[in-house]
Amino acid sequence: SSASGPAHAIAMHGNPKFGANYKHFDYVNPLAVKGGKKITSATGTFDSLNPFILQGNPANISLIYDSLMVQSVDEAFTLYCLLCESIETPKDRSWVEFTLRDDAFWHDGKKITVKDVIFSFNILQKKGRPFYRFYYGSVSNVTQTGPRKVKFTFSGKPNPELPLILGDLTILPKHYWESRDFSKASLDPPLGSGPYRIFDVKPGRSITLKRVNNYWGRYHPAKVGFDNIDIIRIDYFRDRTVAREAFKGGNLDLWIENSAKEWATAFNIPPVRDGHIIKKDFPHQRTAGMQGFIFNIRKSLFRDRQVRKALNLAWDFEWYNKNLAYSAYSRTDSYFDNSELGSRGFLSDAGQEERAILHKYKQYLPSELFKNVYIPPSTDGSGSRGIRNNLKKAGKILKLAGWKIQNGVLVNSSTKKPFKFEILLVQPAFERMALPFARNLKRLGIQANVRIVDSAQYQARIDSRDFDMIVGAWGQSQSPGNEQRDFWSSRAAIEKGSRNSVGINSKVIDELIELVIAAQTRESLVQRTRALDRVLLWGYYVIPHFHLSNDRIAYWNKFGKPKKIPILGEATNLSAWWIDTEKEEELIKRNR
Amino acid sequence: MNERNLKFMGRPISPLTERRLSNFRANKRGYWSLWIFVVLFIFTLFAEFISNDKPLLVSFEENFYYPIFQSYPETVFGGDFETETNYTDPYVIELIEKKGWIIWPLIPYSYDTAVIDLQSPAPSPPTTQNWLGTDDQARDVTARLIYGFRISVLFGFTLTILSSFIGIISGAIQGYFGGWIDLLFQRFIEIWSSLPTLFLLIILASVVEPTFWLLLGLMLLFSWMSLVGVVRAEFLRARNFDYVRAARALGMPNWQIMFRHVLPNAMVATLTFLPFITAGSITVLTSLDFLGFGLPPGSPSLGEMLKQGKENIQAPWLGFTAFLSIAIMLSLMIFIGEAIRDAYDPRKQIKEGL
Amino acid sequence: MLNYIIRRLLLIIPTLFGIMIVNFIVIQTAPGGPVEQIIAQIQGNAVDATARVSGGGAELTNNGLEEKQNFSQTSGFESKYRGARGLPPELISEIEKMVGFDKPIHIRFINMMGNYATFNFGDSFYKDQKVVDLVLDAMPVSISLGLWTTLLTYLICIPLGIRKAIKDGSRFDAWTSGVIIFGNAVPSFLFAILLIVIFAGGSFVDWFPLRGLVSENWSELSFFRKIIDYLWHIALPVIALTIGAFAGLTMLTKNSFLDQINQQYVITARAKGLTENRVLYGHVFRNAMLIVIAGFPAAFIGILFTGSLLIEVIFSLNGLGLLGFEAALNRDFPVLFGTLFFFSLLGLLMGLIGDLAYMIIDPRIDFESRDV
Amino acid sequence: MVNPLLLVEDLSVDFIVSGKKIEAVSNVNFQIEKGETVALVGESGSGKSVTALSIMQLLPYPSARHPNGSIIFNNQEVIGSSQGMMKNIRGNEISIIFQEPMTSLNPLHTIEKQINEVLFIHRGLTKDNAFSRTLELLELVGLADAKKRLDAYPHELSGGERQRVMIAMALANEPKLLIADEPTTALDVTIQAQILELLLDLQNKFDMSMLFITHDLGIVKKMAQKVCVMHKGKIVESGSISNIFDNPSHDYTKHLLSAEPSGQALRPKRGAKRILQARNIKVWFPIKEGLLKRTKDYLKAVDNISVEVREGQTVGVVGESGSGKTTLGLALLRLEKSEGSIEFNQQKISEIRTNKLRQLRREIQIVFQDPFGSLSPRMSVSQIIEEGLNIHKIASSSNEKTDLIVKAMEEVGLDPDSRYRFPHEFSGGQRQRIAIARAIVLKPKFIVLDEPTSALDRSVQAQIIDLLRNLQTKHGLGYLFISHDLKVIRAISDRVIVMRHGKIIENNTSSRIFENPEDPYTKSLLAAAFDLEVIKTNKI
Ligand SMILES: Nc1ncnc2c1ncn2[C@@H]1O[C@H](COP(=O)(O)OP(=O)(O)OP(=O)(O)O)[C@@H](O)[C@H]1O
Ligand SMILES: Nc1ncnc2c1ncn2[C@@H]1O[C@H](COP(=O)(O)OP(=O)(O)OP(=O)(O)O)[C@@H](O)[C@H]1O
Ligand SMILES: [Mg+2]
Ligand SMILES: [Mg+2]
Repeated sequence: SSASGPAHAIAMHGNPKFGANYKHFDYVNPLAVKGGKKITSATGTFDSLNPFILQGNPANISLIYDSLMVQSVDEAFTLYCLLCESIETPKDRSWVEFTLRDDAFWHDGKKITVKDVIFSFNILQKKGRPFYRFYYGSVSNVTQTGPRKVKFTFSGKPNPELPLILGDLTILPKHYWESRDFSKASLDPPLGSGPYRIFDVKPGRSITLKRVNNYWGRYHPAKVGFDNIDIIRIDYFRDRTVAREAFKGGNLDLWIENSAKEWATAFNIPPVRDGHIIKKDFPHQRTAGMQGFIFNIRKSLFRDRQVRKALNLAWDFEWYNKNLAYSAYSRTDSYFDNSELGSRGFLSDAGQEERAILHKYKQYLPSELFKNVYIPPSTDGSGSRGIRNNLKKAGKILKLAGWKIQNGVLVNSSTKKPFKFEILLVQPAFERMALPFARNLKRLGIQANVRIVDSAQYQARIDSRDFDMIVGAWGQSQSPGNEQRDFWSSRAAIEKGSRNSVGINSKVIDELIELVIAAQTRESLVQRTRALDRVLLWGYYVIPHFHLSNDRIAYWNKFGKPKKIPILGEATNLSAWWIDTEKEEELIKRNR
Repeated sequence: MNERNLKFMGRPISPLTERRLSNFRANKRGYWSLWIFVVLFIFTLFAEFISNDKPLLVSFEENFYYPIFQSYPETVFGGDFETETNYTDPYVIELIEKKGWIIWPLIPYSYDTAVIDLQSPAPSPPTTQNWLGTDDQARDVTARLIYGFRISVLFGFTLTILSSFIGIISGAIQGYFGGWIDLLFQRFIEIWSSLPTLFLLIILASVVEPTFWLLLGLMLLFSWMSLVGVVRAEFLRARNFDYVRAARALGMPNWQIMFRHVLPNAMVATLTFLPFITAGSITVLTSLDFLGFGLPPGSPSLGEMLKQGKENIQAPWLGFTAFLSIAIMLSLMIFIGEAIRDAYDPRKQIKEGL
Repeated sequence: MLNYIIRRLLLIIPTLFGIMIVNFIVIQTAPGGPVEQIIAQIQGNAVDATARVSGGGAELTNNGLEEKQNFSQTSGFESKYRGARGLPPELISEIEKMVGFDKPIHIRFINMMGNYATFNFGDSFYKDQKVVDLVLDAMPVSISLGLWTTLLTYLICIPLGIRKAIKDGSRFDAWTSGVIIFGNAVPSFLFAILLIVIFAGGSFVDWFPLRGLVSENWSELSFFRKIIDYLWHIALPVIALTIGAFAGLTMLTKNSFLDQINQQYVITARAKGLTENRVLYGHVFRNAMLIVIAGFPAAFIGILFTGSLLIEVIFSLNGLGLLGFEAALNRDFPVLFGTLFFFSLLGLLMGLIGDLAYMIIDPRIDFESRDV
Repeated sequence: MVNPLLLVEDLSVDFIVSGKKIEAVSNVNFQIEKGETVALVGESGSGKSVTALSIMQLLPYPSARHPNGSIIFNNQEVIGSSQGMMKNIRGNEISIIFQEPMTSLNPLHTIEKQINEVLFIHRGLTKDNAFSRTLELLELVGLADAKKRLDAYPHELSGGERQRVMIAMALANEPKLLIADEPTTALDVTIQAQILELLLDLQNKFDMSMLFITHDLGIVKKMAQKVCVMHKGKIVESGSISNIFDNPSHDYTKHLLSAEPSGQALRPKRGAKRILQARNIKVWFPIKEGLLKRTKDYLKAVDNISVEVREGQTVGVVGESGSGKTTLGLALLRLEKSEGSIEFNQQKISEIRTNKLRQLRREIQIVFQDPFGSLSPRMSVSQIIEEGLNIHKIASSSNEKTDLIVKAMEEVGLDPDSRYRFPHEFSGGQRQRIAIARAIVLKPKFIVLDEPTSALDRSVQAQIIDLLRNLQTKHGLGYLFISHDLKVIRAISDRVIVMRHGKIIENNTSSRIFENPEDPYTKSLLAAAFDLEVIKTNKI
């Protein structure tokens, strides 16, 4: 609840899972052994240790910093105080006040103070990545309100997310940066306060972090059980294949796979068979968001919902998944899939608020929404009969929508223009989805050309909305908020560079978005989001792809890990892992 | 005079040509390579009849159909769609075979046919059905190889021929005339070669979709320069030879001296490089693919196959097929090139006795 | 002669100018400039330049945890989505100003050329480094690759080509042709991956390092160990680069030799009682090698800054190939034009050196016009 | 009994050209004793050079074969012997002076390097020692300013100079056997005398044997003890000098002995038009130095020379080797850059554009001193001769062209059947005739003939001279005839120019020059030419 007094934590909706006297999170092992060394990898390169600015290619050094609060990965969106002792915010969340701890120190022994907080906020806004500027754009005022108190006041529309966003603020040492230029990328290890400090930097190659022994927060409940490994080295590889080989060869300790194909084929090696490498799918409940073929409904071709519906029938997910993706994926059937936020089943079975909201807009919404369950078209995966039936259906829909076949080509009955469009891609990997799709469309008499362009050109075309169809995605958090405006609102539809690439321009959706943002409780948020989800789904704005509800992690068998997998998944909780010396010993024995 | 009046296509072959031919033939490797190459190429020219997802002949209800030549809507065979029949669909096959029969090409896939009934996810290994396996989009590698070979060879050849033509001419002009012509032309080439190909491609790609001919044209804009340097060098040297002076004394026009006297004696580098330029043009297509500026997605090319080979090292048949076919093609061309060299070498010493 | 050199040197100036202006125009007309690139980066849409060559293979855009590790500093995994919002126009104009796009194109060009004239090549848009430093940083890798590859190819190809010429048509000739042609047909990137999988990965043996030019602890090694370490590191990349380079040069050598080997002066040399090797290397060599040797500077330059992009990516080496490529795709204009300028200059000088090499190799060669 | 130094028994050589066998030498027998000189004379194309090359095993094997025969040198069989053995023999025990010095030197090595090399490998001399020896050799062969020329490349030397480099190279190691294949064809008589003297000298000193191939019977008489006469690949007659010269038995020998350049030079008709008039021709070659090749000085190859040739007139050019004759010839045809004015048929060609000049080229032809170099190596002879016809569109049908080609070849005494062969498959003399055929087939008005008969035996030579004269009579041709062979000059020239050091030192009618020379150099030249004894007394 939006507590009116100072609190140890803040949840977006509802109450924090862990009470004020919690000793540690339940997804860690408080007795985890400290020590050992872990080598992981990153793709690309780095030439900067300042990740807050636009310039440079920064290394991932988040572990050397603390933020005001930390997020629990076992909850939708709840932050627990770390640098702050308590957080206070009024019911309408129009401001937030943090009281800092007295016992937090920089690695150089200086105390972390309110000055540092204000400095961090200001400098990120002034010189940080442009993103911070609107991230913190609604903050109208920052003031020190006590020796250990700092208050952020918000302006504009109320946004219950803002206090949490500020809780996420990374605190930077003022005394350190005052004598340095924050806007310049640099490879000098900066001063931090977090559980690790930078031990060694080999520009572009690796960065080594070392655990701070007397880290001020080591007994802090939000830190107990975390940061167990003494030395963490991150090796940078330009090429993922090579990095994978490095892992397989024992040069890396842990590997998170992003390719279904590799996951299925690249790990058939002795260490995996012998159990020296554990290769495992860790289920998670992170909201999957939506990836799919996105229609640009600004184009007359796709303005007709029926046409979009028909095209939906032409993508054969099951065949793709079975034949090209090692059956690794699940079909996405919601914009908020893999979480409670996604709508499901008949509307009649849905929650009360969800039903009420949708019935209010009944006249503007397709009747199917009220009658049917949204299920993306599916096939038997044979590539033959199933898709044939779907295509037949699609053909009928198109005919009704005013299209007919002439000399084997689908043409508009009135304008006689052929049905022809372009699928614009930036990642070659999507070719594997787009080409089979285009082939199926051909049987409908539709000519779909697949184009791959470079990213700058892609961006230019997306920004100027000069495309028919792309493959795009909207990530979603556990707790949708005002980003939904950017995704679906009619204002965003005309805004340059917004994420409303579809061009959705619907009053209903605009209003639903506002409802989502204004939701007061988790329950209400869930219901409102589901309502929004339904409207989006039945609008056939995209041809949904698929998602993965596992983290694919492979690691050399030397880690101990907490028993519980948090909601947001094991991959978010790797810092709670520790080195199990016994197992490590065994590995070393094996290598001899 | 004991003229042996040999004729070729009605035209007499001069004894010199005959001598060259026999020199050519004497190089067994090159001679056979030529034959193999010609056979392969002609074979792939008829790719549509060898590897296609459309039958050669369909008999249905006592009527004959020729799907390769003509498009028949599925409704003809009692199916559902008014668009062209997809003959790979088991449903369609069933429909037809109920009332007729189908004669398939040797390989019942085209380059863009997805094999729908794979045993294992694509890229699937070679089987009796897919001799060289499938690629990562479930397309038959054999079919793609045949079509890819054709596209690549056509591309490579056209590009090589055109670019060496231009390259030789400009190198020859520079080297032969020297002076300001050379000086200015060289500067022009320097500026020209600095043109950012990548960006031109981006510009081009933003205006039109790259096609075979467009890419060919674009590559041609730059590829001709690869030969200029060596040809120029050879001409710079050869223009000092006495026989050039002799030709000049005969009143031979410069261009004739260049091409009748200097060029034949300055062909070493050119002839050596030609096969490599051809092979290179094939891989140029690949590098364009890498950048996403290649032939339209889905087009079969050896380069695309190589790229897949790289991305799917767990499926070695992909990289291997592409690599082997490029290697074999390159070998054939180099051997042919050697035989041509022999044919034009006046001092070629033929080993066979009488 | 001296005149010629002076003339050539002077011509470098307008040539360079021409190169710069042509490139400037073309690159600026290409759709998508640094502004779009930065916007794409802010929005998280940018695809890493090297992803195209290194191929991620990921089927999902928003699943990559790694992607965020780079982007998001904050602890949560969702900040990217939270931050998603349209870009205010002020920001765009700010970015434009940052990259100098608030001025018209001709002014930008004039400014740039003015700076170049004073050897000021500016700073990268994205990296806080001088272009000159970036280039210098990339030099060790490029020179290592370029030098060893060129040396190795020339040292192997020339003797091999000569042997092949002598044994033209023999079995030796046939099988070596086969080997080098196959080597040539192996795409270097595929071969590199293969080398890694076989010699430096988890699947077979693990004999060679995977990345970099030297070990992490290089600075602590003794001089001797340093050399070993260096060679150990460049072994695979150099092998991957050279394997394909043999064929062309070997065949060129062979054919040039065949062309010369029956000339009258070779008979004279034999008549002098020279050993076959001496005939070949002392007499035929220079006559046959005009192109081969004169091509050396260009070949070196070629490998130096274009030949090795993929190899650099695969072995995580930061060389000029990668630098240029990334600059091009990210539209990092200062780096792009700076490197272009630098290399054009180098290329022009090498061109001149190559031409002078012709003259030194063959004293009959000159560059005057022949109108007699 | 002591074995002869060289014993050639039953030697045959076949060439295989496009599958056909050409028998170049068949069953040749001869032997050379220590210190003896054997002369090999015979018709052009009779197999002399091939025989000589066989001894060195330098024929283009495997397209050349020895179906039978043996060559025993110093009791060792040479045919089919190992590389190692040949390496020791060549250049050390047997040296050869090639017939065509113009093409036989490595074009990219300085002459110093080329001579040094022989010394390095067989003598193991140090650089300094080799240097002084090289210098000494060059001075011995009469190369003026030898020290300065050490760094010269072959293309910077005149024909005679190159030949002398060749000779120096061959003599460097004082071989046991010297094979001299027409060693003096490009030399003026005085130098020739000097060289012959040198050879005799060496022979005396080191007991050197020689196989002397020449067309000049005077030289044979002077130098050799034995003569072998070759004809069509066979030795038709051999024996001591006196035997052969006094009692020739074979027809060909008789023919050879009787053939002397004869006949009277044609006088131009009175008031004949001037075909060519050149005034103040200058060709200065820059002498360059240093890495940057800055011009330091000039070599005045042709210095202010004026010539004129009338219709039907032959102007002979004689003079010291290296005196600028070839350069003058080239300059007149604008094949070498020059200063001064040149008029052809009242048309000033020294200034007209090259395009225009090209059309005139049909009328002005040249036979180069180095025929081998002037023939495109990848063209067959028929193509080479045909080329001019094509350029100037002389014959319309291909039959007509063939006829013209065949006729031209027959006229110069070549077998028309051989027209599909490449230049390198001919003998030196044959190549020379190809070059002549190429020039005359165009029916030009004016020809520069640069040593056109130097490689021809007297009989063929006579045939060529007659041919030239006939053409002259019929069509009123003008010739500029460069030669060292004063007999030939006398037989054909109406006027004679004597050159030395780039200048004309005497210019007069032929008869005046030959009967009444004024300049001392001319005198010595004539003396040397017509009386070889002079060399002993009158050295220059
Ligand atoms: N490489 C070759 N291939 C074919 N035939 C050749 C070759 N070399 C020489 N011949 C032929 O062999 C014959 C003898 O040639 P050779 O050079 O010995 O003549 P020669 O007596 O030296 O004549 P010349 O006095 O003209 O130099 C000639 O008819 C010539 O055509
Ligand atoms: N390209 C050149 N560069 C420098 N010097 C040259 C060049 N060509 C000729 N010469 C020199 O010019 C002089 C005249 O040469 P040219 O060839 O005209 O002599 P030549 O009278 O024909 O002699 P020969 O009778 O020996 O053929 C010679 O000393 C020669 O070394
Ligand atoms: Mg001869
Ligand atoms: Mg001369």
